[in-house]
Amino acid sequence: MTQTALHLWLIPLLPLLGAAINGLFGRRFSRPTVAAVGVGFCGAAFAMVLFVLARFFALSLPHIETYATWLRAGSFQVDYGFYLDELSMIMLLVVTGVGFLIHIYSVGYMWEEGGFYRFFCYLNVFMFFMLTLVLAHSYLVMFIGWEGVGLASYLLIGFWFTKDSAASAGKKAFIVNRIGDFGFLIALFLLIKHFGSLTFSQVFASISQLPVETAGAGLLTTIGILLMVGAAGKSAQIPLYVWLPDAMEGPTPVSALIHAATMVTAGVYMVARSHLIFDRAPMALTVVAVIGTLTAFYAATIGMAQTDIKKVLAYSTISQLGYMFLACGVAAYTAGIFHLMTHAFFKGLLFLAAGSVIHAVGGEQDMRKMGGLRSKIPWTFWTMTMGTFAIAGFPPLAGFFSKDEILWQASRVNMALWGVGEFTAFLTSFYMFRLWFLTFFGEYRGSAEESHAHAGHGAIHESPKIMLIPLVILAILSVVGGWVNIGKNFEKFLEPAFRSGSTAYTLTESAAQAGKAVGEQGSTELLFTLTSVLAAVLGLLLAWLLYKSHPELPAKIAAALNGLYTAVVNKYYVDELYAILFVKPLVEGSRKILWQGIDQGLIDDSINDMADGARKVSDTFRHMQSGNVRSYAGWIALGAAGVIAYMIWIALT
Amino acid sequence: MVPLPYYLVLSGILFACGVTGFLIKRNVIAIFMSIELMLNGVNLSFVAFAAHWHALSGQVFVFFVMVVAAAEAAVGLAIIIAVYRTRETLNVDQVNLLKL
Amino acid sequence: MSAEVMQSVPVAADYIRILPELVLTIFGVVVMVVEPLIDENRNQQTLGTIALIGSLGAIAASFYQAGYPGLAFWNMVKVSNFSVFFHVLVTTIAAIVILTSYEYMSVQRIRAGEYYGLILFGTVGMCLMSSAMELVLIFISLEISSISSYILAGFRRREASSSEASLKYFLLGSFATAFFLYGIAMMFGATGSTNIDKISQVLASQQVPVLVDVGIALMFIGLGFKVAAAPFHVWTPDVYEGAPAPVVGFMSTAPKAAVFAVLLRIFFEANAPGRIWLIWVSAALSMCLGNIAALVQTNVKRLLAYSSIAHAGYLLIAYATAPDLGISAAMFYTASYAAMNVGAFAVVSHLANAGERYVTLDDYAGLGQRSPILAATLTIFLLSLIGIPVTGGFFAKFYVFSAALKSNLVGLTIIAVINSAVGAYYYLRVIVVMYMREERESIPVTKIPFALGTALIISLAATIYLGVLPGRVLGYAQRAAGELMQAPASAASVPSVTAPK
Amino acid sequence: MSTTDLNSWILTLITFIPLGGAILLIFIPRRDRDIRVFALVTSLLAFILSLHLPAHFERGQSGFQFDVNAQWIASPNIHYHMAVDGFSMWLVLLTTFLTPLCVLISWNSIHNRVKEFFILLLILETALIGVFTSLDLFLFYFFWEATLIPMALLIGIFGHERRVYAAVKFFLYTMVASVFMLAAILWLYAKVGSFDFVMVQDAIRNGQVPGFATAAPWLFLGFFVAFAVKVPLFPVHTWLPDAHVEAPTAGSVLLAGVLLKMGTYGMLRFNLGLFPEQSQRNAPWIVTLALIGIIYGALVAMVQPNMKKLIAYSSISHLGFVVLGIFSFTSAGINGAVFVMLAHGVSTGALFMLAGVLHERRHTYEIREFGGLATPMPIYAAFFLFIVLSSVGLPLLNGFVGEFLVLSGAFRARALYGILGATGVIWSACYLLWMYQRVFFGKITHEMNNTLPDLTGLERAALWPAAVMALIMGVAPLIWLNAIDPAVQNALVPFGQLAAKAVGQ
Amino acid sequence: MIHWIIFVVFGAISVAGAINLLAQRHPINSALSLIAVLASLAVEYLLLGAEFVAAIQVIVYAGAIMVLFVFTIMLLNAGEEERTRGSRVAILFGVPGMLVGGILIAWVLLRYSGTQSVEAGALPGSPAVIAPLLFHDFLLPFEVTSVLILIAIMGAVVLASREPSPPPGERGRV
Repeated sequence: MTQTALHLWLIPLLPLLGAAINGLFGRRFSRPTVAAVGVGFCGAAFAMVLFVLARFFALSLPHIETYATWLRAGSFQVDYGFYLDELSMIMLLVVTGVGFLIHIYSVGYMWEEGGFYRFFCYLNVFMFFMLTLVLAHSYLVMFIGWEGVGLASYLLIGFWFTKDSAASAGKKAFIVNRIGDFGFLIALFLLIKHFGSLTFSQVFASISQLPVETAGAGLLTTIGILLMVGAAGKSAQIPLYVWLPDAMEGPTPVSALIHAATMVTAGVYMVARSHLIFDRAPMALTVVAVIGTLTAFYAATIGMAQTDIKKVLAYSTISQLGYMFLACGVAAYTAGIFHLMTHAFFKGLLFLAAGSVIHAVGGEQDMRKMGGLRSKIPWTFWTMTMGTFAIAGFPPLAGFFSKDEILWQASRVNMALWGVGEFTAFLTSFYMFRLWFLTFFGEYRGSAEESHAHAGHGAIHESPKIMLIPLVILAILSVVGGWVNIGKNFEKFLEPAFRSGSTAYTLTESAAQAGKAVGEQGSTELLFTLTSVLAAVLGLLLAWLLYKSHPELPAKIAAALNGLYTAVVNKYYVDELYAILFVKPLVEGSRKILWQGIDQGLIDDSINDMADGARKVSDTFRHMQSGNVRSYAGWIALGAAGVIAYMIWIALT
Repeated sequence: MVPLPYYLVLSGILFACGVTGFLIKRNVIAIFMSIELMLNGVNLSFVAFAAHWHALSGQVFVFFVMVVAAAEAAVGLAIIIAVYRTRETLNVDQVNLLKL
Repeated sequence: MSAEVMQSVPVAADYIRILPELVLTIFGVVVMVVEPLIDENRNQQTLGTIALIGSLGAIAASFYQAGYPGLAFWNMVKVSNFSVFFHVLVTTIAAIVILTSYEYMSVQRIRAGEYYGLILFGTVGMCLMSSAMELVLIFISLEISSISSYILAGFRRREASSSEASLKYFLLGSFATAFFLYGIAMMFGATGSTNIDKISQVLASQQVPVLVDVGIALMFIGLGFKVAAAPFHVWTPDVYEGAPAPVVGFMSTAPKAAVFAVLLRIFFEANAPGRIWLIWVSAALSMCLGNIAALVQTNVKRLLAYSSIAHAGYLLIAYATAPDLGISAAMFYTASYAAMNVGAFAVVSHLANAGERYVTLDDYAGLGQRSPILAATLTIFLLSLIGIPVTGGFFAKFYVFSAALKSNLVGLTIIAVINSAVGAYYYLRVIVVMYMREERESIPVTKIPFALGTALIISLAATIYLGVLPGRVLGYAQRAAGELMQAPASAASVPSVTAPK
Repeated sequence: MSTTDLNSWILTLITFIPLGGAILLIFIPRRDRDIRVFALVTSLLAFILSLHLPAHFERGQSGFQFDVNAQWIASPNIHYHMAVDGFSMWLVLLTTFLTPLCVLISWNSIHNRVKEFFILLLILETALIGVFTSLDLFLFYFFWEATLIPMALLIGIFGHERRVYAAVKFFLYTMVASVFMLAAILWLYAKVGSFDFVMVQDAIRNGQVPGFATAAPWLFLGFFVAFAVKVPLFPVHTWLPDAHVEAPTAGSVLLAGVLLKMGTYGMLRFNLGLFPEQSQRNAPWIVTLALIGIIYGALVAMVQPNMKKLIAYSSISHLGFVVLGIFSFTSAGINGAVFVMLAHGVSTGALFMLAGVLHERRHTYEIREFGGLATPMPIYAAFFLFIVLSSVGLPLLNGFVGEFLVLSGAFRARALYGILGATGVIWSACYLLWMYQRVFFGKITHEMNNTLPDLTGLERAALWPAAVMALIMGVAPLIWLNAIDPAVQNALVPFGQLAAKAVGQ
Repeated sequence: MIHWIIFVVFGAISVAGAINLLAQRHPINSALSLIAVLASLAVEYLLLGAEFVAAIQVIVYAGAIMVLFVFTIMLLNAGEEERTRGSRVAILFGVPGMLVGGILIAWVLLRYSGTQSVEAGALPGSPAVIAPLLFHDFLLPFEVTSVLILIAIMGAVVLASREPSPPPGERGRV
């Protein structure tokens, strides 16, 4: 298979090596060494990716490398192998690039923390699994990464394990992900059952023979929906998004890397990767689109009311992921991936900046206790501003292009999706600027001085260089990141990866083509663009109105629509709902009914009762031994009578 | 001309009396005597059968039974005496240390 | 008449054919003669040794005897592999029991002369039982063995319990004997003979008269009592509890073996008709009663008593099977049962200590620490009694059960199998107590004396040997069975019976 | 000697070296250290020898290998017949692999009656290996029973508070159950006249067994009951938690690691091997029980206040996977089942060792006694996490491979099976992570936990091999599957025929 | 005819004696009635021609053995037996069982043991004819009985002799 060996295996294995070194010996290393190892190996991976990129255009794609057989049972076999095409190339760049930056950033951010080596060990572990995920050449290898990143996030969320909230958050993340994986697994079983393999090339080869399941749900629809369940778990979509906000318990770089830039987008990547399946399952696509849109909107609404700077970003992440799924849902995978990339830039940036802010005010995360930091931490302010404008979708920043592309694609399929999308865009820009204003404008409302006692250094201060450099780089990226698609270059680049025998939206496609032909397409697209820009601006204005010019208004409004507001503030009580619906009944039921009821009550007791019964019988038998000779003679006589009677009866019959 | 069955039934009755005695008598010695009664019942049927078959071995058997009975009597009475020494009673209903 | 006059004196061969009995008798007499001649405190050992030599001589004699099969004393006894098998078995048991008794004697201060004498004489009776071809002789030898055991049971004369046991055993024993005798009478009445060969010829020739069935029934009552088969087992627990431990070891094995031999002769050689269901019920009853009643026993001797009832039940199964399988199975079972039971009681009697003070389960607590050797030994015997593989107990059960299966006694086999599972529980209890309970008050454990040690080793070796290489013994038993079946009336095979609905 | 004649001896050696060691041990003076060392050496020797098996095992080949077959007893016709195939070989290795670890982990935790302890341990090892190697039904039954006594004694003598109850319960459950197997074996012997597994199998396949058709259901049940109790399958599992909680660490390790596998191995070898038709007929309810076991075990495990009980119930859940796989009659399923056996042996064994480590320090398994342990004992926490992950079924660790194969097999057999079974993936995460959090995360609640010492050298020596093995099995399961697969295909042959028959009708 | 009368009369006596044995509460009376039974049985034996047996029946049984009984009774001066109700089983199961068994046997005997009669002295069992049997055919049993007797004597000695010993356990090793 391998025409020119690229040694793709090096890409994931380098970080793993780093992880191993730090994990095994890190405790004896000095912090610089640990940092060097952690960052170094990640950088090495990045370098390797660039090396691959250099060779990339010379390759015949997809470029597949298989190394060894992992497992085999009868005819079913899975190899260790990697799969390189445009899609995975993009993902590689994003993951290693952003990952590398965040590694650098972390050195500064985590410098004072205990378990420094652990942190970098985990980060590298994450890199390994994430890269495996994106490079996988078969669903099962992808599943390795899939589970692995889950593990990594579990470890990193629970990094400060002495905090119960952190520990629980980690567990929650892992278990919710597992629920998603359940769907994923079933999908895999279906694939195995019907295609006898999990290797992309083989699966897709056999799928491309199948027709589009226009009439109702068929095999592919089922698989698609199940995959979506998996994706929803990993990418925090309704109804499995609940873990992501809690995940903010982890250190901020982690939130940036895993819960914004890379891992959470794995779902999107997976859906995109399986586009052949979805292309043939319109119903599945619809499900994806709807879930994406709803999540986008829903998360945004919650985001508006959050006061924890990181929570806001978390919900915004969920919402942005919703956009990506929306894109996939309308079979505009390129748009999805495009947004994935830009989002990685600006959301990574936002998180890191937020981290820098938190760092500055000594661990304070409540925006109400911030404000007026603009002057105190200029670098952070300016980079964050970039991020904010980018995500809000102001041209010509990255977010603008990708989001615009998604909405445009959505509009061509279904205006409702577009409408919700637009509105969400407005909300997005609103809550982002809310955050912006609250954090950097007005006067400082916090009490950093005393809260600084523990952090150990003076008043509010700018973060060290090592943290600012990544910020700057990412800021630049989130400005220029969008330009790659000018003239649809990006799409053209990705397009071959999404070539497929047939598409669910052939009709709309053709319509679009027709539109193009007529030549009004340009104008319509422009119209849409204007709308989205308008939405962004509106958001900005509203935020300015509420949080800059009339800071007293929000309270009034909150009071005005009290019920709704509290509901939103409390995230619609979903966690509580889940607790009541699933967790409690499960735990209590298991304890009361299954364990104490059936296990101890029913089974064990019945056994013991049997034993007691035997003992009673035994006792009665014992009491036949009255100790009286005559009684014994009586028994014998009785027995004798029996024997005699029996024998005579035998003899006579 | 007494038919054979009559002898046999007579012996049977004696045997049954012996069994009954064992069941209802309390005095150890009396019980022992009932056993002797049973043996004698058996002896009678031996002799009767011997006559019936013209086989002397029956009578010889009776002879041996008597010897055995004698031996048993010696031992049995010795045992009874021994028990009496330890328990001061001949009533079997009261000889029930060993039970359950 | 004239023919008999021709050789009206027994020839040498005749004496060889009762050689073991002669040896035993002689030594018995010697013991009694020597006793008064030597002083009180040394006679224990000496007499014991004499008795031991006697029993060993008897074993040798039995082996020697094997070379002279055939009838003797005008069809009174018939030496065959069958009889030799039981001779060796019984005499060996006697030897082991004598070894076990050494210590016991001196601890319990029992009059050694009579004790050993009775054991030897009793053994004579048992030996004769296995070779006797004449109901008269069977009856007398049965009485010999019974009476000697009556007396032995009462040997701890200071304890009321002992003499009570003796009395109960005696009364019920003679009660049962009367039934047995009546049975013989019936057989005699039906066939006009008391010689087993003749009887079997008669039965083979003509259609079986009802009297025979009645006779069989009555004889079974008598013999069933001796082997402690339900419902004639009632005496067992009391007697075993009261009697001296070594004696229990003796009378729970040797006389049983002999009586089982007699049962074999009567049932198979005399080819008693319609016996299967009789056995079926009795066996099932014995197993269930024995095992279940043992569950809650706390007195080890009593517990073993119930276990012996249960084992009688297992053994009886063999009597309901086809002769060619059943006989050998039964013989093997008696042998291995003897080995493990004698061993078990040897341990018990050692632990019982003066006045048999320590015979309850609690006294066995922590034996694992106190004396690991004894505990381990007893454990092995108990495991064998459970029927764990590579112990004699397993193959004993195995042969019997598979014989039963081959004879389509599925129901009985299932009952038996379940029973052996139930039985496991109370044997296990003993093991558990020995190893897993801490002893409450410290109980003295004397070091194992040489004699007892040898006894234990022998029975242990036997148990294991029968468990690992049962081939030879079984082979011998099969040959013996074959000869037994050569008897005239053997042609008729057993009707196969299926389990009750 | 050359490998060829070693091949004919190897199994005997592996099986009886521990026994020999035990016997020698009897005569070694009671100096605990010597005894420990000797036990360690013996078990290591057995392990090294057992490595000969995979080294010279002809993969690709389906039949039995390292065959040794000699007449033992003429009547009944019992042979000393030992051999291994892909199934049993690895189980033998599992045993020999775990025993040295048990010796290490009990090095300091057993203070009194050390001698008895190691004697029993070694005897147990012999019995366990015997179960897997013996191909003569009688021999098998013997070893099967023989495992019972040392195990019961280990629990009963060296266990904790309610040890006697647990030991007796364990003994009786398995004893009573195995009696039915004995009955079945006897029946087979009575009809076939041989105990030899191969002969019996051929006789059955060639229909030379009179009255087999009518008896088959009962025979199947006879075997199945014995195995089901050992596994343990759902309604008859209650002996396991008690046994585990009371057993000493080494006991638990071998109990969970190997003893339970006897049951599943038995199902695989005898129920499938001798009664394919019956197996298929009974599969539905058996699978149902297995599924109940998976879910029920997990849920009950989740709410256990006692660490060892939790692990015990998790074993019930995992063994459910094995049974599910076996009775899916798919190559993936059975491959997976065998692999789960091995994986579970390693990871659960390790889990019990870890629990034991804690018990040694705090003399309790109560989860609420702990909390925040990651601070005082980081290395321990790391090991624990690693093992937890491996038994949660994280890819690249041993747990995943087997479960995945089993589930895909089950799914292939019947979608519902696969789906229900797959929920186990969620449950296992729930109970293990929850337990891990309660034990290691959060603030330290009990003073004494602040000063708990981290793993000692010995303990690490015991845990490293397990951890490494868990990794290797996860990354390169092929090493195992290569040998297992042919055996699986072999086992599946009759089912193919059955299917063909079904089609034919 | 005369046989009939003798048979009936002595049969009746024996049965009456047997019943009396049960009825009497003082063992001595029971013993006497047993003697009566034995004696009348001796007559029945004679009637059947078993002279030798009849003789020893009187000498050994009615004589020696019963003397032994009476002696014991005297020795232990056993009094009236009190009708303790120690055993329900014996009455509830034993007696009915006995009745069933007895009746069955009796019925079988009447029905199946042939109806031919035996005339008086059918089989003359004079010592002269018994002797060869006893000392030839039945030589072995005859000799073996000596062992039996021996045992009996030993037993009697062991059991009945007083224990001249210090309390137990004193010399018992521990």
